[in-house]
Amino acid sequence: MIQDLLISEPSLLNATIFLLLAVLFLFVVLGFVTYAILSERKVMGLMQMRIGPNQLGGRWGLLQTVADVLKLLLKEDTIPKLADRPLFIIAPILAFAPSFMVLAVLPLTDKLQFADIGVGLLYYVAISGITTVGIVTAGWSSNNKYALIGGMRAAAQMISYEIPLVMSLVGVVLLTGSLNLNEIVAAQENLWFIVLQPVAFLIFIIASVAELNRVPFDLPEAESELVAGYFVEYSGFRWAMFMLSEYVYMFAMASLTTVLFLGGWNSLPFLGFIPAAVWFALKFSAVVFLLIWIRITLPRLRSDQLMEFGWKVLLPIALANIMVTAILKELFPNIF
Amino acid sequence: MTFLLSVLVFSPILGILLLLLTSKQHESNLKMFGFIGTVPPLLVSLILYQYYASGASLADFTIKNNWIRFGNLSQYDAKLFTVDYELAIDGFSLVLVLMTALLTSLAAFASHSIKKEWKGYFVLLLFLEIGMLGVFTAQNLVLFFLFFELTLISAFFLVGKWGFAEKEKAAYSFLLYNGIGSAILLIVIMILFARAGTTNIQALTHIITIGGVPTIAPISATMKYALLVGLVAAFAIKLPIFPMHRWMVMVHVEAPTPIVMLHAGVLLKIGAYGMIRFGMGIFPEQFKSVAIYLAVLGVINFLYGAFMAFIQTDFKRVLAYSSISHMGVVLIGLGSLQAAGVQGAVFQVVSHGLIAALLFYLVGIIQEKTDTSLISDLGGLAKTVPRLSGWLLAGSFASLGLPGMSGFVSEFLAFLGLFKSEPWLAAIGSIGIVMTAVYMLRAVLDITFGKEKEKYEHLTDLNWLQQIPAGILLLLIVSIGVYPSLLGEPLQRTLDAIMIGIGR
Amino acid sequence: MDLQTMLNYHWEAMIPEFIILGTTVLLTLLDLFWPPYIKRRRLAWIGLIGILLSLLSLLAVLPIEVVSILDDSFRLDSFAKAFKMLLLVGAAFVMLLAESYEPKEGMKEQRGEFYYLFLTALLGAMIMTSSGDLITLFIGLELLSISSYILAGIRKHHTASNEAAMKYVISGGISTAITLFGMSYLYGLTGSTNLKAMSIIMKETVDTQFLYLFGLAFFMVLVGLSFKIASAPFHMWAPDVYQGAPIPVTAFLSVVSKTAGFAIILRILLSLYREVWGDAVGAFSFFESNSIYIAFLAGITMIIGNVVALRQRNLKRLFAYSSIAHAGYLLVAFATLGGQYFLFDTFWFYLLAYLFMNLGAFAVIQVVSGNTEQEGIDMLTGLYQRSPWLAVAMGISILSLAGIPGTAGFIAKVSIFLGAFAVDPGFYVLAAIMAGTTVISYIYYFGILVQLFLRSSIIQTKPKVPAGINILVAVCVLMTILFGLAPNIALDFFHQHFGDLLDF
Amino acid sequence: MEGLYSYQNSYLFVFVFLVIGLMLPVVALFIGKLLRPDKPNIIKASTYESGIEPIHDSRVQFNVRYYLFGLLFVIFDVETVFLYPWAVAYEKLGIFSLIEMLIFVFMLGIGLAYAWKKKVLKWT
Amino acid sequence: MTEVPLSAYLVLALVLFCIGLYGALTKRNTVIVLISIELMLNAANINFVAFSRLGVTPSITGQVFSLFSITIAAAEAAVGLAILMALYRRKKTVNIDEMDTLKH
Repeated sequence: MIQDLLISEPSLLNATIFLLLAVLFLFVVLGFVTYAILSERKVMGLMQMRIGPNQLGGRWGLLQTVADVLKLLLKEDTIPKLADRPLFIIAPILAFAPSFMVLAVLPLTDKLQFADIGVGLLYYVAISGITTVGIVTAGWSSNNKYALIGGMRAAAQMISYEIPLVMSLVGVVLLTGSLNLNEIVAAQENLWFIVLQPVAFLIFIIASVAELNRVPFDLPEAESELVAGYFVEYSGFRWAMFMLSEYVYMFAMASLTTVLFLGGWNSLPFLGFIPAAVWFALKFSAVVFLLIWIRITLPRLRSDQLMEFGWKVLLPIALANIMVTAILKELFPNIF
Repeated sequence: MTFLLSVLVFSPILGILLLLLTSKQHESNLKMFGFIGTVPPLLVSLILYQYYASGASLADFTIKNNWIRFGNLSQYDAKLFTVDYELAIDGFSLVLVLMTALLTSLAAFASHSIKKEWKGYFVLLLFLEIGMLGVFTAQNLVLFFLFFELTLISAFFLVGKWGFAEKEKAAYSFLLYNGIGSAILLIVIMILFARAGTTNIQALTHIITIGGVPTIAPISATMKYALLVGLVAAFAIKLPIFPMHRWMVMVHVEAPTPIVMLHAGVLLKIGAYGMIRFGMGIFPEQFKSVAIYLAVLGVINFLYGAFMAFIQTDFKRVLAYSSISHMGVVLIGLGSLQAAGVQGAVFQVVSHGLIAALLFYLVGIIQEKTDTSLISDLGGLAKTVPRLSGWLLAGSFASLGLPGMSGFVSEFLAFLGLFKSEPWLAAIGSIGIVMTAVYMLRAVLDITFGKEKEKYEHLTDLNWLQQIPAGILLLLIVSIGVYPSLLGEPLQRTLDAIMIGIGR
Repeated sequence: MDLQTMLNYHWEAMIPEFIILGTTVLLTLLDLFWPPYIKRRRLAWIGLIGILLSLLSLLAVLPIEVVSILDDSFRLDSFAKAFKMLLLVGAAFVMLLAESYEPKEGMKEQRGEFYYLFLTALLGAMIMTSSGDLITLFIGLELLSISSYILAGIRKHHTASNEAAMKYVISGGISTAITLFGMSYLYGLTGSTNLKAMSIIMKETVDTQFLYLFGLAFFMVLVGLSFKIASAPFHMWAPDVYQGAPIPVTAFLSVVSKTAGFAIILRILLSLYREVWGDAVGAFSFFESNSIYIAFLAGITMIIGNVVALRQRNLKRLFAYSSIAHAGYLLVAFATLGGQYFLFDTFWFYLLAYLFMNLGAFAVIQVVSGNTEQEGIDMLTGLYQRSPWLAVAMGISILSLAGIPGTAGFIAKVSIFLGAFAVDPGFYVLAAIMAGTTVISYIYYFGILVQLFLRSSIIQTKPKVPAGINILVAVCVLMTILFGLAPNIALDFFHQHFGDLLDF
Repeated sequence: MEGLYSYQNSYLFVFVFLVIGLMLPVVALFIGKLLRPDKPNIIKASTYESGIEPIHDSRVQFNVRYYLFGLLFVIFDVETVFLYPWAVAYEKLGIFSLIEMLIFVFMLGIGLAYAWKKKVLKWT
Repeated sequence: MTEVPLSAYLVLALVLFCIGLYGALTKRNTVIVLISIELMLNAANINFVAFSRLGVTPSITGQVFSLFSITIAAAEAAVGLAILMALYRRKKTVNIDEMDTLKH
């Protein structure tokens, strides 16, 4: 359906349909976030031999997150006297909007993709960078030392890991010769890129965890040092926006990982009868699980370890990966 | 034989090398080498004169070598936009070269009064000599300009370092006025060069009188006038012509004696030389129409100089203004456009060179002995230093144009010329002759026979060594005065050429 | 593109660049991995060897015909060779200068960078001279600029140096933006960034609107590049930057950077606009109808540079204004297009002469100011007594800067004048301004000479002259005089190896 | 035409997503405003500093490291801009571009080594 | 929906350029001046890209050029900021007017 719409002449009607579709999708994403948080808590609990949320919504605690959200909605909204008011208000929006915008280009299945733009990958990278600005704005406008330090750390970390992230993608682009995400998926019909680009995959996962500000790279919001990092002054739904954007990014990253390295909606050999959407969902869930798993397993890094790891280990490896891929492609044009 | 001119111009380099190899502490050695350095040019110029006197053609000495070629236009004409290294000499230059070489030797001789940094002094003096000799022998404008600027630079330092109290100021005003003059000159030269493709004087004369070179942009008639005016203006500053004379007075007062000798004797003459050689030589047609203005300027200069000399209290200033006045005579002669007048102008160039050198030499000695050159401070020197006073009187007579001395011949001829062409102007101008006599005698008589001053009672008179320069100069002055052909003969051919050029 | 095609390229055309690039990389790595006890000054010698090797390789590629590689974006034509030679020679001298640069503070950590940033800047300049495409041209320009920004501020702990760099970045950034904006129009109007292709399209354009836009783009590019050569009214940065930057950097800016600036101006503007029409009917060429504006820029630059220089007491500042003035002189040559015949040789020779005379002067300034951080004009007072050799060297450099005959500076100026007058109508006013400002420049140039020779110093210490600087000064002075007296050594070399840059 | 429509529609989608991304926080906050209590007092509005009175301005001067990393990021990120077109067009360009890019990445590597050796990458 | 005309881009670029120039010449804060310079450079980039698609003879070179100029602008900004930092540490100001060590 979307495909047909996309090739029809743009009109106001189209725009309205798009809007409705996008709102629909928004609710899907919000639903994902709700249950991602729940599952995260649940998985964490199970791995730590606890039970996890089990009160609201049956023994699985299915309504726990919903209740949390409602609580946030009812919470009083305070803005510190010394804060830079306009910036303080803009910051959560600035952080959230890009996270949702990047979803527009992700191909979920061969049918289900909203915007099919030629430079999808570049679009993702470019737009996701804006979030950093929102975070720094939040940290700065709060006029609070913890917030400022948190914001600066976040910025430093995000820009540091952005480079290996972006560079690891070059390997994938080299293999497909396109920045279009659909074409990248199509190129993995026979062989997933995780096989051809294992190094890139590793870098990408590590860097994306850092980009998501998740453990072990969650220094910007390190509770024990910085109370709550850049959003220490935020409360209620403003605070929720930051959390929301984090989890939406998790959705986006997991999708992107699936698309780039796990063959997207492509099925495993001989299993083509299973619908593409299911394949995508399976891979996607696996990545989300991986992210949660990492969070539980690994301890938080020190700030200097974090930065030096990014620049001194990931970046050179990423550079080397690019060159090795290019050379291999030159030497074995059939495989690569 | 062609090498002789190169040797003439560049032989002072020998002296420079000698000086550079000498330690800067050895005063007597330095002074000796400095003097020795000036001897080779003198000898060479005498040899040249000897050749000339024995009837050889001066054209044989012409030297011409490829030097600079601008642009890459050889496909049109191999000589286009080239500047050659070309030196030549004719009677006029020969006389001036002789005078230059002689005066430089005398100046070097008179340099015993220099008190410090002899090494630098003599090196610069010899550079100055190269410049002066080059100016008079250069056959193209660029080369001329090169030597011209060489004299400028070396004179700047000589005045600025070894002069009297206000030396730096004097040096600066010398530099600026002459700088402006040379800038104008450079523009004129460059226009000629750019439009004619050459700066050789003969070639230029040919091109200007016949018409432009077809390959390059033309030289319009208006431009010819503009160029001539530019040339005259440039040389007028050097000469100097009122109102551009202030620098020259300053230099004459502040510069060290030997340099004033050279400056008054030779450097000022470059202006006259340039006007005659390039103004009249290259632009004869145009020169005819501006001649009258030159004559008027000449008369003004003559009278103004005389008047100013009359009211000065400092003997050096008197002499400085007298130089201005006498340079007016040159203009008068040139402006007359008569053979006699031009001859007079040329005579004046040489004659004033000798006379001024003599007078400045003497005043330098006076100042050295008495520490002053104010007329009011001096007086009665005839009693204490009779020989000095005697030379001074003789010099002043020469200067005021006493018959039998060179000054008379030149002034007479110049005014003769002007009377022929512009009698009224000449009549006004001749007042100046009387004035000259008045101011000269007033000053000199005051100094020699005026009220005696006690403090000068123990002055020592000139010794025989000091009298040699004065003797040589006076001898020449008198010789020319008594026997003008001594000068007239070598000058004749040049004069003829000029007169043919302006069609008289 | 396969391996075969790649290897078939005439890579030898880029060897000079490759050598510089290689040297830069080598120096960077050595600086990083050498243990701290090895003196970083040794890097300068390696850099110098690199530059000399590059120069040698350039000489080796001199005979080859025009080579155009990488889609015509890199051209090795005579123009490129000629200017690269200047750049390399200049950079070699600057390297010598930098080797012995030893300020009191603020240079300890950055010594390594100091040397290889010169090389990256040089690389940028070299790319500029031989690029045939706007993109590479722009890259070269920025490589040079950005390296220079850092160089100007290389003394991290020195306020003046920081400030100079900041000002340089700001003005440089603005100029870059303006240039780029102009380039964007040029690209838009022609649809190409290749200079050859662009000029073909521009030649055929007759549409008035397009011609108007071409004019707009021309002036945007010119204004932007005027910053680089520091011509008025875009010169404001130069005095501050020259003063604040370390001396070798100042020398680099005034010699190499300026040469490159003129190279790019000639490259872009001439190759694009030489055959563009000035109006829709084709009565005038573009330059004919617009030369008045360039002439205006040139005039203002000369006046501002020379007049403001008069009241400078800081030597580096004074040289900044002097360098502005010289940019003005060169703009005269650009405005007049060298009278068609003399354009490239004028530029080349002028920049060559400027290189030697300016570097000679800067070397002396560096030695004299030593590590005292004082750069006032009084540092030179009485240098003649302390170190005659340095004083004479400085004196000759200054004389050449002033354009006194006998030095290379004179011949260079003569070429400009020739160009100004060889067309009809000549650029008389412009030439008059040039001559007039030259005379004004005498005041401050001779002011330095007065300090050097005529005054006696309070300081008695003899400056210590490192061997490298001695060689540098000797070569500079020698060349200044050699090219002044025998300019055809250079000019013939130019014509023989580069022709008239007809393959431009 | 279809290509063009698809192109325009795609960006229309992007725009729609942008609008929703901006609207969601606004709408949610508006709804929250209707529901939540609003009883501000001075204590609530003061800056949080672990429960004690805030001291000094919080906009303190920062460790220069942050800026250095910022600068480093600008350089490297922009350099990767060149890697993307190259990677896309790699198949068409062939070995020449490979060598070119090897040189380019080598230079980048030197830049990194430089920063490394100059202790720019060292946090603390 | 039709294509945006070339002139719109050109006017946009010109406006940006003028704002940038105005800012660069009048603002006293160095950071703002540097930002203004970026604005000017980006104005040129808009021109390049617009011409490259909608120009008289469209070609890809314009986009390539803009890529290069973006890179260079980044390098320039980096250098500018680095120098500003060095200066700030010594003078404790980013105001251009207070950079007055270098006066005759």
